[in-house]
Amino acid sequence: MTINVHYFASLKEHIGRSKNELPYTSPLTVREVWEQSNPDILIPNNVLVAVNMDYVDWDHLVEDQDEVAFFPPVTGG
Amino acid sequence: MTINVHYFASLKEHIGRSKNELPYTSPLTVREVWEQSNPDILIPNNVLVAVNMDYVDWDHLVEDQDEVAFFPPVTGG
Amino acid sequence: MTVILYQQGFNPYQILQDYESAQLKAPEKIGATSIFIGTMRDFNEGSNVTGMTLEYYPGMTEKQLEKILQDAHSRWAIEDSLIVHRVGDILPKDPIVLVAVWSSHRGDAFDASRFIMEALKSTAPFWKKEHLNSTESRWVSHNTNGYQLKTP
Amino acid sequence: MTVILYQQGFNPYQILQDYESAQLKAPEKIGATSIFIGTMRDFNEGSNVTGMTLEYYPGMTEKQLEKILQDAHSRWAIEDSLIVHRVGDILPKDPIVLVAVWSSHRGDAFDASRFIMEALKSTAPFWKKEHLNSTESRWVSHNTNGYQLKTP
Repeated sequence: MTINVHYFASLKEHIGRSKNELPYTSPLTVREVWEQSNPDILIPNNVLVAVNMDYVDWDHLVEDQDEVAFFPPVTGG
Repeated sequence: MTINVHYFASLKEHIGRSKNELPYTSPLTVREVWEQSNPDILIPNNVLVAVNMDYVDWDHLVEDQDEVAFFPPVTGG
Repeated sequence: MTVILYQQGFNPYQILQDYESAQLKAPEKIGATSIFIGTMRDFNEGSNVTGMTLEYYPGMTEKQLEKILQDAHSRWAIEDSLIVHRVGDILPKDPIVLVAVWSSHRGDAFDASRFIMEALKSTAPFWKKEHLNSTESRWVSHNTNGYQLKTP
Repeated sequence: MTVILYQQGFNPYQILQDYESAQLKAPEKIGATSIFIGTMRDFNEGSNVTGMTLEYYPGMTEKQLEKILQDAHSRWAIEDSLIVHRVGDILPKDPIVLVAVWSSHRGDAFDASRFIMEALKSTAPFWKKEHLNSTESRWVSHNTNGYQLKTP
């Protein structure tokens, strides 16, 4: 099973890439998606997370083919 | 000395005229301006009063050539 | 700070566009514009309304509207403001009032535009007479308070 | 209920005029229109800003904006609503966001338009990168709360 992970804005620059795929076998929370995608980078303060384009908590469980996105506080408008 | 008195909207229709002049000799409040201009008509509820185009209280004293206006609650916008 | 009374119909969007390009102060400082447009509905208090006549007090109406804008400028950090109000005979869907406030930050623009509308509704000398059909008409007795509605 | 993202500059007044004549539901029921326009200033937090790039999350941005409008329609008695937002490269004085709400009564229009702006500012996935000169730029770190300002 595979998760598609996206990063935006300053977080994308911090991480050094805009996306990655994450293969997995056992149930994963979005926190674990971050930790396995970025083993050497602590989650910065205030980072937001969405699954399939809806906001979720950090203990939300992902499913096969989910699109997970991490991004900094939004600054539109 | 003379006061110019104006009436607007429903109050103008109730009084039956849009204005009158009021000659006077001793100091007058705007309440007395109404009473002397309309001796047979009680002041309807909620009537507002302005002197020289600024809102005043009913015991405001008028001066020679003042423009006094009586009108119902405003309904613009 | 500008007050305009119109005897004929006006297009609020054309007025805003013209005002911004010709008269607006410090456009590069403007981060927020809050606009309110009041238009005539074809119903009020349960009746169909076919038209309306807006009476005003020439001189005092302008004076009170200018005072309202001065008051708003003294209370909030706003760059410019505009009130346009229709007088005379009005038909359903016609714009009646346009209020616009320009500021650096949105809180000031939102607060000031709403303050201006509420002050206008409660103190500017205008009186609406609604025409219900060809023979019947009635004076609107009072304005309601626009803050007395559910909020989040 | 309409959401539009623009890659190029837009004229908010032209959009409003076109929307009202072509798409607005029940214009004869509309008594109140509350509009907010956010434009780019040439300064922010003490620095001159020469331009800005607005990043967004294609798909999620539209989805969140539509949710905000649905939420506003469920909370207030409003007839129609519109969000227009710019993305990509922006210059000072360019419009960034347009929010419009149409309703019968002004309290609903004022409350809903402000709610939509605050929800957009806090939940819609947009990120501003400010360009300070030809070589230097910085991400805007967070939006402030538009309700936290002096009120009358």
